[in-house]
Amino acid sequence: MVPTQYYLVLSAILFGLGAVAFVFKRNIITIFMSIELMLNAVNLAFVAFSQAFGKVEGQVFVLFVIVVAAAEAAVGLGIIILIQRNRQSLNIEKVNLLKL
Amino acid sequence: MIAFLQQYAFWIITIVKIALLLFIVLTVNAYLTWFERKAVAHIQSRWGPHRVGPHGLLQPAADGLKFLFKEDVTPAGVDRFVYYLAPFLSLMLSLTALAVIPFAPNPLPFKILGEHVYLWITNPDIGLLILFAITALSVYGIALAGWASNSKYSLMGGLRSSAQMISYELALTMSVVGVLLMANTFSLQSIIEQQANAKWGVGFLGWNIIAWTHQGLFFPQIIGFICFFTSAIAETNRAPFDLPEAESELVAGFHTEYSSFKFAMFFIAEYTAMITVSCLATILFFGGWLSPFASTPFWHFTYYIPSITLIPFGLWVIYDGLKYETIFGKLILPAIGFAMFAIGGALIALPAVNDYIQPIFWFTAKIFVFLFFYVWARGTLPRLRYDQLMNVGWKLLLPVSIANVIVTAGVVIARSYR
Amino acid sequence: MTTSVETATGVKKTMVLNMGPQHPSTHGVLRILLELDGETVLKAVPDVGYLHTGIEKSCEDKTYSQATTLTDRMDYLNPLGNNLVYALAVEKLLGLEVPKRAQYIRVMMVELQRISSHLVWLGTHAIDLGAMSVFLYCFREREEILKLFELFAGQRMMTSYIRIGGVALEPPAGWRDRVGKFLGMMPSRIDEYEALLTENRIWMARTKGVGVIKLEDAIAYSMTGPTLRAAGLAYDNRKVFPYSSYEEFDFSVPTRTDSDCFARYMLRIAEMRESLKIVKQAMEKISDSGPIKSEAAGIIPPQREKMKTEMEALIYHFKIFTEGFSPAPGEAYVTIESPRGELGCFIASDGSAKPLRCHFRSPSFINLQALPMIVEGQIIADVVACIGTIDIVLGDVDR
Amino acid sequence: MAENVNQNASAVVEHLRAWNSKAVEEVIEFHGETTIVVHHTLLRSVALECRDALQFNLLSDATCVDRYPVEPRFELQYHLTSIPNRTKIRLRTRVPGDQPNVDSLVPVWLGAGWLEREIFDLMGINFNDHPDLRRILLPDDWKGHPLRKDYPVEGFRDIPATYLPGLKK
Amino acid sequence: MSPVLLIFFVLAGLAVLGALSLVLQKHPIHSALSLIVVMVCLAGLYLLMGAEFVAAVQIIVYGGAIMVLFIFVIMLLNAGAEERTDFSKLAKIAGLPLALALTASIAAAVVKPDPGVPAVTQVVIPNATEKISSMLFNEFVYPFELTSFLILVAILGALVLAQREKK
Repeated sequence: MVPTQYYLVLSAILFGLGAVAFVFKRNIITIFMSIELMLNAVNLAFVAFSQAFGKVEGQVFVLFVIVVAAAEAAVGLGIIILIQRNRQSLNIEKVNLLKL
Repeated sequence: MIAFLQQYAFWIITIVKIALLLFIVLTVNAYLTWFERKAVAHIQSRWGPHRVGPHGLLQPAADGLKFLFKEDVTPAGVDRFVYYLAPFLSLMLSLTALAVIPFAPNPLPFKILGEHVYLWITNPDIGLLILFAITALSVYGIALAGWASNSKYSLMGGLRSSAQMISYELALTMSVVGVLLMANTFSLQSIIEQQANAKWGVGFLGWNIIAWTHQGLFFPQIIGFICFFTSAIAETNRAPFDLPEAESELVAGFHTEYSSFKFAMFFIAEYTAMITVSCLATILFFGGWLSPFASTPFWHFTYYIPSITLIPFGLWVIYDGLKYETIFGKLILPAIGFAMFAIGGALIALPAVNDYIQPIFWFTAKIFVFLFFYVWARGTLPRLRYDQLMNVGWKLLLPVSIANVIVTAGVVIARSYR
Repeated sequence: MTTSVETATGVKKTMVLNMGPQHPSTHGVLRILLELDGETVLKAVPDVGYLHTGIEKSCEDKTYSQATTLTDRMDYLNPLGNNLVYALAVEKLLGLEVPKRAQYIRVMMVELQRISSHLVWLGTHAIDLGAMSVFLYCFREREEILKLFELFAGQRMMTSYIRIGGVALEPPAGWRDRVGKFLGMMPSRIDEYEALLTENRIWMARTKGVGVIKLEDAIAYSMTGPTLRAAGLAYDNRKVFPYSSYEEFDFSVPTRTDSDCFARYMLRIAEMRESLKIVKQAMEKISDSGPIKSEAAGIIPPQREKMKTEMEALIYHFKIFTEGFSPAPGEAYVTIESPRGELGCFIASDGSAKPLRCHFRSPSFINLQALPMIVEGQIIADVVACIGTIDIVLGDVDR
Repeated sequence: MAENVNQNASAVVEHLRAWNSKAVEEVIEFHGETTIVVHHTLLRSVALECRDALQFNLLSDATCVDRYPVEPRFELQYHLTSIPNRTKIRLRTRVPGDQPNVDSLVPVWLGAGWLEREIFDLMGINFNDHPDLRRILLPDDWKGHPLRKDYPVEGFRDIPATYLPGLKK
Repeated sequence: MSPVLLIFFVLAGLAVLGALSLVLQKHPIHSALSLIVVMVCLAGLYLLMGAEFVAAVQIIVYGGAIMVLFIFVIMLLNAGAEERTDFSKLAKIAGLPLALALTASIAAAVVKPDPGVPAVTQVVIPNATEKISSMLFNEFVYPFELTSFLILVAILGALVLAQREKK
């Protein structure tokens, strides 16, 4: 039997690592992936609570999160392709048109 | 000692089953290559392998040895980790998929270590979903191989295959939803068992491809099956959808830069995927292990078909072996033939065993038909062009299979209101 | 060599793919530099010469009869046609008449060669598009033709059967049965290929509307043979400038108008059937006895029997094989219809025993230069189909 | 048939003479083939006239003969076919060996492209205005032009290149 | 230690390692592979908890579709290894401590024993898949339909974005 806290701690660690990756990585694709990692961490917490309370609502939310993640991936990767096409680089530093 | 064994009986039996299944599948794979080469050769009016062993029966062993001993070339500039990972991934995933396939309904007639032994590794309630999950992952092997090889042909093969497999996965999944709606379960075993209650007890009428059951529901899933099998051929990258490795355009596509055993891994993965898909087609549409005949006393003689087929076949092998050119063939073929003959006779004499092998026989027979279909298509059809392939997937198979889902849903609802 | 198109911003969006010289579907050692945008071909640059053997230079150092064997090696799918065009050119230079019987034998052999060449074409083209079985069927029948060549000439491919002034050997005993058997078998075999391909949906999808060549482009690029006829112009040297008594044969020149890969496929199938007709007529025309070489002292080697009895014959034999013969100074240019198009041979003589210049107009070489025009804008799988239907033989391209 | 071709060919010669009196330098008849010799500066205009006015729409072949040591040593041969009129003629032009330059016929017949590249490669004749004049059969770094008469049949092998004539290229 | 707990620790450890590797790898493909490892491990954890359906969906959608799309794009753009540039000073100095603080605070919040949360996460929900579907199509039917609309918009958006300008 696995205590609920274990899952939650794991979820927190994954979320934290996602946040670290989001801050430190320079490549847009990797940054995007770290967002997916954070979403996954949240999903884990959802499922853990769902199983702990014996209710399926948490899992339904997970499904919604996955759907949103899929939509986000489609649009986001489209944007990334555009960035690569226009800037010749995937480095986030180079996307600085709005920077003063 | 015994107590220890009994305590962990489940794990021990499972591990032994996995080892056995691996052994059987790899052997079958090897002989599937032999069968394919022979069948295609006869389609093309030539002999195929016939040098190593009688009728080339030892050719797979020779091929295997060759793959093992060939120089393993790693091209310059590859991404080593991914380059080595890709064939492993391919092979591992395609072998894993077999774990959820049930091969027969009944456990072995005797207990081992106090446990029933079923002819499957695991039989989860969401078997089909797990299969699709594994299929979904199997694109990585090919895509990564193409990327890591540092070759333009490989890269194009990898890109093609990832696009192709994602596209056809949709059609593949949608085409079985009709069956799922009718069966109302994800469990492969339950799907088979639901096909058992055929109209008038005539076995094959109950199969989902015809779906004429006692309840009066009559909605053949022929369209679903055609969509399923077409997408499955594309999903396994076989002719006429073998675009990722189209040898006339991309040399060998994603495995251009692979040699020796790493190439063999892709090869085994492809053939294992063929077997998995054939199993799935059999289970979903052709009643799995169910016999096509009625189970009334009049049709009881069909119970002897599995054993009786062995007898003439054994006799033919003896005859063929006696007039074979080489001494080895003259000795070994009649021995095999006699063994078949004897097993056939023994099976008739032992009704209990005969009953037990029924489901296994029908299951393998149906799988074999699909495997032959694969080979047949390869020997007959030209290859589609890449854009045409995508058009077939998105503009033909996907809408048709979605329409099939909608119509099936309507039929299922109509039944529930009656 | 500029192969990459850089856009105005200096941004490279394309990939250069080196197709060949070792590639399964370039039919030999052809190299094509393809500039790709995704799968679309933006630019194609063929690079030939990997099989260049300097046959034209070698001819200048051989006597006229010795050079015959070199011609076999040019277009290795059409050695008899190469022999024929060379022999016709030298005969024109010498003003030599060839006996009718030899002419008919030449026609029969060349037409058999055409069928075998088209079979190789069909097989390789089919396997390029993934139809593996057709390839092996075609080679099965080609094998029969090669056996016939072996029967006639003792050689399967490099026969050197057609010599200056006639043919090398008397037709062997029983040749009528063998050729007749082949003629009886072949039509049903062609039906077999058609059953596998012609109405196959995938085959049509792969070939229809692919690689269209407009008629005026085809003429401007000097394309000849099936490629030109598939564009709608019935230009066939056998009809327009008959040689070797082709005017006595009854056959038609099939044409198509759609000029795509499918049209060229259908056209070559039709040509095979026409060739069968010609072979049949030639068989009937060839008498059982008669000369197979023209009589020309000092040019055509005398018969073996005469050599043993006549001093003069022995001297001629010695002279022909040591110093050769010397045609009058002048030039001759002869074209015939090879399976790939107009095959020409230009020989310039300066009055010595060796040609001053011997040049072959090889149809593959000239047809191939239109490839960039055909494939640009198509996708990479179509490049394979287009190379296939232009029907190049790299031995012919590079010589 | 042969006579018919010849009649057409003589009509061609007459037409060309009428078109430009300097166009035809010489007419050679040999074994039923008509050769029209033109000056190499007039080559392209004669070819254009042949294509447009005389319907010689197919350039069958183009090649070159090296008559070393005769000067002008190079003889370019263009074999033209008129598909509508069923006529063949040969245009010939003589090019001097010291500066082998001649106008390219690619603007007239696109098919001349590779044929002229081949002549450039093997004979070393420069074609003005050729869109893509590179070696075609031989490697790009090949020295010499093998079909010239002063190039030995077996190639130069190990003979130091400086001792051989015609190797400046 | 019970087998279940052992499996948990193996999977959790792999997941953390994968996430770490996502941060540390230079090449985007390697990062993507690390992320796939994390996702597969999470699917394993879902199975361990008894949430079979979510586990399958996790692999099919995340593993089989979204991450394939990522890898496809990386291959398509032929993205090379990450280049190091001098990035924001704020992130350099404060990024790591802040991220660690975030992790710690979340962990602290969730680890604090809460009487409301059951201690053990392994309630077997009977007919979970059926319940999920009935909930999706009854209580959450409007959000569900909205998601399909969202997906449609996303598809169109991706199409518009990735399309080349016509000349």
